[in-house]
Amino acid sequence: MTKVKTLDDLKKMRNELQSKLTLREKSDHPEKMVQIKVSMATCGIASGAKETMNYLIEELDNRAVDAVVTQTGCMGYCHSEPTIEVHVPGTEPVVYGHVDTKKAEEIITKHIIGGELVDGVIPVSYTTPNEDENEK
Amino acid sequence: MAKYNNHILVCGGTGCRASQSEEIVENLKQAVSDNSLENEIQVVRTGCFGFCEKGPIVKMIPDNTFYVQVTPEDAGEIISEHIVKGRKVERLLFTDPENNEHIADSKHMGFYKKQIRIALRNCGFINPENIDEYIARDGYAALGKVLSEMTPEEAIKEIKDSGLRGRGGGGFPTGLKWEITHNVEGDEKYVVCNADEGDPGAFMDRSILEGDPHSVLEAMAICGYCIGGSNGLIYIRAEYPLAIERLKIAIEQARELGVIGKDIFGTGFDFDVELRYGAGAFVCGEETSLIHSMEGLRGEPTVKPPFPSVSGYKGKPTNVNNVETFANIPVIINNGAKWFSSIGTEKSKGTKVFALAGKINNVGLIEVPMGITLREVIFDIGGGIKDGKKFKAVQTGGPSGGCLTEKHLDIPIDYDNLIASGSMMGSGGMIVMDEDDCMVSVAKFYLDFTVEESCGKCAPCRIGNKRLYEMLDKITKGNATEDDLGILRNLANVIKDTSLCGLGQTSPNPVLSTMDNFADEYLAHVKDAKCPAGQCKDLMEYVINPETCVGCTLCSRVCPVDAISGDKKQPHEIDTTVCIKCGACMEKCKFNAISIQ
Amino acid sequence: MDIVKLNIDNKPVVVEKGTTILEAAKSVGVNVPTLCHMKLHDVGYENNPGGCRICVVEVEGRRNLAPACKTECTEGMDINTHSLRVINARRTVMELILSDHPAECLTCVKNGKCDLQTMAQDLGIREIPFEGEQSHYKEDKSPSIIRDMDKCIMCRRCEMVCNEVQTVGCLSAINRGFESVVAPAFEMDLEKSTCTYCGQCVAVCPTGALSEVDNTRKVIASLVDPSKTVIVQTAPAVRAALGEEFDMEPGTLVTGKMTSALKKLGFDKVFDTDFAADLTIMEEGTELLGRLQKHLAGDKDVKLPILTSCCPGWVNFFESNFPDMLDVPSTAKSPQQMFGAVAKTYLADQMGIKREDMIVVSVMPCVAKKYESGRPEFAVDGNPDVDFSITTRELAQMIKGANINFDDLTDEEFDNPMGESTGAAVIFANTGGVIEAAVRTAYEVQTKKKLEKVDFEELRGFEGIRSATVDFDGLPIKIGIAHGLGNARKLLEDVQAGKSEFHAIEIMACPGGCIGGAGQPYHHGDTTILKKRAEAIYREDEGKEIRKSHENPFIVKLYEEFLGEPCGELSHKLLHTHYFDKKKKVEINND
Amino acid sequence: MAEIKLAESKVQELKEVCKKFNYDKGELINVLHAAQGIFGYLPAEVQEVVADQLNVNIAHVYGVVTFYSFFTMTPKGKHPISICMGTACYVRGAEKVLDEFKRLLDVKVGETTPDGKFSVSSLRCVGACGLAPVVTVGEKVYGRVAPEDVKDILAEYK
Repeated sequence: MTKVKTLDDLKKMRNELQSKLTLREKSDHPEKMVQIKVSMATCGIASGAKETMNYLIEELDNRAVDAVVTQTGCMGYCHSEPTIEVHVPGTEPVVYGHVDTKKAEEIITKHIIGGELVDGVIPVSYTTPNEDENEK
Repeated sequence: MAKYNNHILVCGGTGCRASQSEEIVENLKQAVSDNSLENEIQVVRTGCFGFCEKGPIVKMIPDNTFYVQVTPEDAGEIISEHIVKGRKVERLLFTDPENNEHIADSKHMGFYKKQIRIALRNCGFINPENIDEYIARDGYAALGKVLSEMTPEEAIKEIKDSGLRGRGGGGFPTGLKWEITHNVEGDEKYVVCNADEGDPGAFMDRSILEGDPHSVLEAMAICGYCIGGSNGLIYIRAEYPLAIERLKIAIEQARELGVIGKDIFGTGFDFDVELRYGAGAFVCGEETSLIHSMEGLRGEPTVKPPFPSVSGYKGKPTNVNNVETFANIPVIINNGAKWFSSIGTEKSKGTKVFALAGKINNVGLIEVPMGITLREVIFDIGGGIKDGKKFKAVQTGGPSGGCLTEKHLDIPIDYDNLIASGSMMGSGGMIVMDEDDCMVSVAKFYLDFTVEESCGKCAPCRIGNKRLYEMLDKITKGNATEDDLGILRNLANVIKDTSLCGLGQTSPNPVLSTMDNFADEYLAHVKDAKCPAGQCKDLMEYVINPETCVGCTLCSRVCPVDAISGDKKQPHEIDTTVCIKCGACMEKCKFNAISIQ
Repeated sequence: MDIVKLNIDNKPVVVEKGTTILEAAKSVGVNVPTLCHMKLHDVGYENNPGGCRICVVEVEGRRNLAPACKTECTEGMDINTHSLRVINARRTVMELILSDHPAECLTCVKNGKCDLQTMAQDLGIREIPFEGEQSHYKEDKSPSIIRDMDKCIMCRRCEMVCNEVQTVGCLSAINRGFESVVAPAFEMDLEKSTCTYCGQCVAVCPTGALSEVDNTRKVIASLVDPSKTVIVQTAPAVRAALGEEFDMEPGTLVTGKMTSALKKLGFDKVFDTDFAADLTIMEEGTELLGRLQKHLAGDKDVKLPILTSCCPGWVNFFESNFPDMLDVPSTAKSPQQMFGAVAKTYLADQMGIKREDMIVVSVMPCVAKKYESGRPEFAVDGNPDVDFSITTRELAQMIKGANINFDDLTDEEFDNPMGESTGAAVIFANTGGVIEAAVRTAYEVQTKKKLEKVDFEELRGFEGIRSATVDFDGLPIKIGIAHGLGNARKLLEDVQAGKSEFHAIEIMACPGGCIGGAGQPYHHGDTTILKKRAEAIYREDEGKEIRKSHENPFIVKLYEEFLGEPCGELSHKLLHTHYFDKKKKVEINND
Repeated sequence: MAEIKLAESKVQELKEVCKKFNYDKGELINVLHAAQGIFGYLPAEVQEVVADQLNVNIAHVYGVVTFYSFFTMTPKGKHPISICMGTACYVRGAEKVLDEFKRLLDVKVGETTPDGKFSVSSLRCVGACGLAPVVTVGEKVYGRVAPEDVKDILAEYK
């Protein structure tokens, strides 16, 4: 990790990273680049998020699905932990609750590969300033 | 496998399921197969939309049309009209109360503006252990902007204009606090982040530290620049191991990248952050106790003034702010004070994170603009009361707060209104209670907490809270007299009036607010030794109903204290003086002849 | 110096910026009651944690009541010290404190002298509306001090004096909330802790939580025992304070009445510790000059400066904190112990009785003397040189118990041969007194010249650490004085580091010296009482014809008839001692 | 206070920690956290070593240890059981779960079972209110615990 000497270094780095991320979203082979975020806060982990995440990584590998599984903080849906967000490029990101390994398997087969939604979608009930911006 | 291009989401939350959302799913699937659209349309059950008042909810994807109060009979029409003919079913659309127009897309509905995530903007979106993702979402840009384009005074002015007030519970204007610390002479100044979060039922600081630690680090650096100090300290409680780990990783990465440490962005400004651990003391949420704890002393508060801004950690000027307060700072700098102050009410700007818990369907972490009403929070976002029970009260502000009832549901939430209605904002814990909760026991629970957590330095809190607890205990055991209630109220007021620090000054709030709002419940306990909510063990009596008891003697055999008498095949009887109310007999009785009076 | 204008109980008040409401109110004759606050001005001790909340007052426009002891006056404040809200708050807080306090005033050692009792009386508390659980702690009886912590009201005065002033630091607040109390580590007995028994915690404690061990019953038992000859010695500081227990003005000298009262109580002989003080000067003065001679003769490893050793609290302090310097202080015993050693040998022979049949009682302004009399090395075959030590307060208790009307007593003289004493002996009571006495004798012995001016003002005063140079006819003798163990530690650290340029240092554990001892009548935080006692002592000194210890005829006779010469072989056996390493060690086994 | 002997290696480790904090008495709480990590609890002897290293009075160290609920002078069980007594958990019946643990293990809150296997203590809010009532055994967190589940939780550690 090279040191950020000046503010411009930071800005350059940010733009680079942003494009890399959007690349991930708008890449030309949408069915490949899937982004999955697993909520790994204390309660997520306590409800089994670690097992779910390991299972996702392993299973997606076995089925050669080019996906990125990352951990993230608490999304706020304590009532349905463990929660994951599945973002198949070209579609809206969808949040699922109560995702144990069995549910994860169903999501991989039906949603990621099959392209259809699975029961247990949690409607996102908030917006963030960043979204407001790119919506304006 | 079919490639679906439309999805129909049907809300499967407890509220909607109670109003037949299952049947709607069946009918929709039936209508889809009638029109042989199985391959294009997929009907999916989802979690609670949170808009239960208008349930059951059906949402069409991808055009986001939002149908409310749908009945099973409407299913057919939705498929034939909306899907086949592509026309929206007007009568099922949501009508906006202000201008009673139909709004189709949920994005523009007032309901969805309910939650705006500023402090939680990155929580659940970025990987907290990867600084790149934070940078990708404008991370440290605010720090860069402040260091290179703004003088400390300008930055402080921006925070003051934003109207941001302390999120730890006190609500002291943040900009003013920074300004005071800025104006105090001092070669070494400290920026302290208060992550003690002792309030039971509050976990927003933990989520922010676990989900977006960098936002706090960046804000602390900005604060350091504003007040003229280069030492940052985060006082975090030992009960949050994961947050501690995430913070350590974040600090390491920030140092490696050079966004904290020496000569940040080449502007000559140095700022570093260290962790200090709490060790299990609620009182250390109070500024001066926190500082003493960081100095390796007993966490006892000292009388203010002098305020920490003048003489705090190691006697140096110290600016203490809460995690959530800091998390707001980068956004204010990036988006500007005007944008931030456009959210919230006249005197309480921006948003507040609440930890919704207790007898509520959607237990969760929400961030709502100031000015939202309790009704919207509990029923719209919170999904109403669990198991369809009746709402009784919501407790905000933890052990220092009070209970708000039915009549407070439509008061806009902000610092001053909550205090006016006998509670306080506190750190944001919001515990919902239903008809089964006895408010006297709840007050007793909080006093038990404060008696345990009082530091013992000043007499009114050390002894007073113990007496409050004992009197409440007497009431829940039914041997208090009516003038005890008078003594209780006077004692509570004196404790509030004379205690040295915030803990003692607010610990009587749960008592006073439950006495004000549930005076009849107190009288029931005192006058006729009855607990309306059926929680106070000592006031309950187990009684066998002679008609339904068949005399199978099972209960008398299982009773640990032989309180049940009666011969075979004859109705049995419980001697209430001996009975210890363990409930074993009631469990065993197959003819549920035993009940609690 | 900018000033602040405000009004208190609608009286306009002008005070310096930074003055607290408490002080501002006092300046206009409004005495806001306090319980935990205590300020000993000249001794540099202030305890105001703001914990008891008795001193709360109403400040216009402020949400809650303000503690007068901690809140500084600001411009335009409008204060009401006894509005209904304030009185109700003060009474309720007092009722709370009393609800966690044993109601046994009648049998309590502090009955009649307890700040809490006085405050409850002033506030007119008649009943406690909420009784409930009371905190209980195990009782702890050490040789000098009794800890009955059920009576503790967490005012933190003892913790403050033990840590900040005395730097012994054996007390600290422990636990949290209702169970919090001040105690030694692991709530161990005081006797096992690093406590030096200086007793300053007892001197400042507002209630009966900390008190002295009561020996009056043992003394009375001895008095009525026909087979025992009971003699008593009275310390210099007692005569300047005993009167206060009989409502006399502080600083009234009651030497004659005290002697008369002791005779009426039935003591066979009433002697004066001052006699032994002169003896101490002879021994310690000789030791000082001995070391000085060796030093002047170029002896490198002679131990200078010499430190006085008459204060048992101070002896405990260096034994447990500076064990590597046990050979620095003078080996001379304290006057109390010298008296006992001489009494049970020389006097017992003269009176023809065995030492076991003689009971030596000492009346001391100090609680540490009780511990000192019990030290194993100050006894012969288990019979202690000094049998019982009682404090000034205990003596007053006995006098009242014997229905003696103290005011009407006519003065009587001490008996001899151990009653006669000089002005130098009596100033032992004040800080700087011992060294001044030593200088008066050492000057004449060293220079063989008559000392014209006997008073050495430069050695007197109340500052914590003082130094002065006395000219011994061309030979400058540098003298250091410290009172309060915190100040002593500073001087000692210099000596330890070899940086101390003094020849002799006088150290007393109690601020003010023995007149401020823990056995004296309670000063309740009023340091003018200590000053008046000190002045009385200097008046007694001026009133004496003989004011130099070596001119005391009975001392001269003692040496001729019995001891031989100072620091001689017999003097060494009877009047000198040695010290022990008492540093607590932690044993760690090797696994 | 029964005198116990401390293992030299552990004492050495503790001294290293004090050195790392360059014997600054302001770091007392961090040192005590480390000490409790090394020894499992803070007996009088450990406190004396800490007091000696940081040049602080032992009474002061004891005052700090007894103030904070996290420090303990009695060894915790091999499997320390903590029941969260935060409001959210209390409202969802944590007290009944605590009573069940006390009944099955026959210990009072804060005590350790005679065989030293389990200790039961009530814990300040862990902040996982979504899973109320919460029980932690060592690092493992159990959510939505009902009194009936207590038996099988204990069974896991038999």
